[in-house]
Amino acid sequence: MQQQDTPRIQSTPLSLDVLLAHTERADCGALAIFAGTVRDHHEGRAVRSLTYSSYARVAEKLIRDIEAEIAARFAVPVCRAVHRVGALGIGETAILAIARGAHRAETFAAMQALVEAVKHRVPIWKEEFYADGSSAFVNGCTLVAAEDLPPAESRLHCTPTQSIES
Amino acid sequence: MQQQDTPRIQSTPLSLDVLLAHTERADCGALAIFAGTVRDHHEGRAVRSLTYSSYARVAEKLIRDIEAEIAARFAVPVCRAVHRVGALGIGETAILAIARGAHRAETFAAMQALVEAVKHRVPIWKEEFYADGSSAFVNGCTLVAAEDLPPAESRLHCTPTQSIES
Amino acid sequence: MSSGPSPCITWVDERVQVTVECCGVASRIAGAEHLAVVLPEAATVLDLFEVLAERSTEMAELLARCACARGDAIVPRGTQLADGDELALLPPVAGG
Amino acid sequence: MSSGPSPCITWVDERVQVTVECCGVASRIAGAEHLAVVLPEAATVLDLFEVLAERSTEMAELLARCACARGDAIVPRGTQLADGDELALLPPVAGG
Repeated sequence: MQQQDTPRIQSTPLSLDVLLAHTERADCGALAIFAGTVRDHHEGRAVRSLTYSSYARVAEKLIRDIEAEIAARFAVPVCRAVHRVGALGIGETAILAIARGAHRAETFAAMQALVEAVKHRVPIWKEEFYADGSSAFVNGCTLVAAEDLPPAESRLHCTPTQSIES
Repeated sequence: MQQQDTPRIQSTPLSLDVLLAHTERADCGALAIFAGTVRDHHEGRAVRSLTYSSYARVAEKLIRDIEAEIAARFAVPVCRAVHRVGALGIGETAILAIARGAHRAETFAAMQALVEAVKHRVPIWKEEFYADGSSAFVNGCTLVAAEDLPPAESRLHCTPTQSIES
Repeated sequence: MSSGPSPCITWVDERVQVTVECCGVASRIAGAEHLAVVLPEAATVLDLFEVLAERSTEMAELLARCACARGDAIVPRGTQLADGDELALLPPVAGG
Repeated sequence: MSSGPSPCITWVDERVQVTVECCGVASRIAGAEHLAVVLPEAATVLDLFEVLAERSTEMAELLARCACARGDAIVPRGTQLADGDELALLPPVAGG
């Protein structure tokens, strides 16, 4: 079955079955999957729901670029990530990432690299809504090009534990 | 939902959906999955099908022991592996392994350790059937206790590339 | 595009007009999801950011960590802007 | 349990009788899925393996890499066997 090119940013619930069906390969003995789901707590606070938003024009292109880059780096035929946007309840899936390869070592490595890259390099934002009625955007990784960052900072200098209350 | 204790060795097709439903956790933001599927080639030979067999009395207990050991080592609430036995066609799933944890780093690590342990330490055997009509048991890792092995060998001395023609 | 002044529009009496989509927390801090900004000819992303930074100290602090997108690409601070550019302010990301 | 001699049974005129399930390639090399073996009193897994190794050179070579299970556990070579033990020969594994 041919791989199908489907949106990487999706406002409807993510389906692992659909993702698997769209990426079937008889030559791949290993399939690694990551699903990031909405937790009921973050930094010790009770979370009721999340809202994800993205800048889809960049995100759709960047996810495809990242998939191609990682597929080439790890020599795996299939790398695919899809991210949900909109309001999500506890337990709903925010991100699905899969890799299919001939063997498991490179397939694990590709899947992990894919998840890290999508989390750190793609314009997607998360606003958490807490049990006490407040909400906050979770602060993360800057997308500012290295050349434009102050010397002390770097792209990898993420602060996912810090929230901007709004 | 409570985790359900289901067989780890199964002669019917493995269902990821069932495995996920049996292990749901609201406190886990990360889910890592590995599926090992039957490839259409091995060591350059065209593979038509596989037959897996196990010594279920030991395998059922060992997989549970391994799950508990890895869940404790990586501090993840859920580790679960299930292995198919019987005749499998190309593309069918031979093994499913999942880990659920609060965060992705330990969840990836637990899932990988689980797959390695099930492949290396559980009495399961694979006979490959080739396009030319021949078949072979794939040679793998000895389960002989370290104290009983000749000094030159070790448990980790696996030779998955070597087949015993039969 | 808006046809007259509004709280979302910063008027600078020059030639390049761009629209800026404020993503994530930037929309809260800017107080708007879209801004239209008119800049001097040959203005760069950096010039745009300096204009936007005047909105508030919070905005200035956020801009230091914001990337700027044009079309489907992230562009460096030195990029020269063209009339009609559709830009986006991309604050630090937290997917997954 | 079998009631008389057969090609699958090695008779040793002593007191401990065990059954051995031959797993994976071991069933092909042994030529049977189940063996009944009678061993001297106080015989160990190693004693059992020495008896089984007499079946063929191939069997002897395989046994060097086989573990022995009793019930739901893998037991070391020095383990003393009891009458009625249900054992299994576990050749090198290749799951997944």
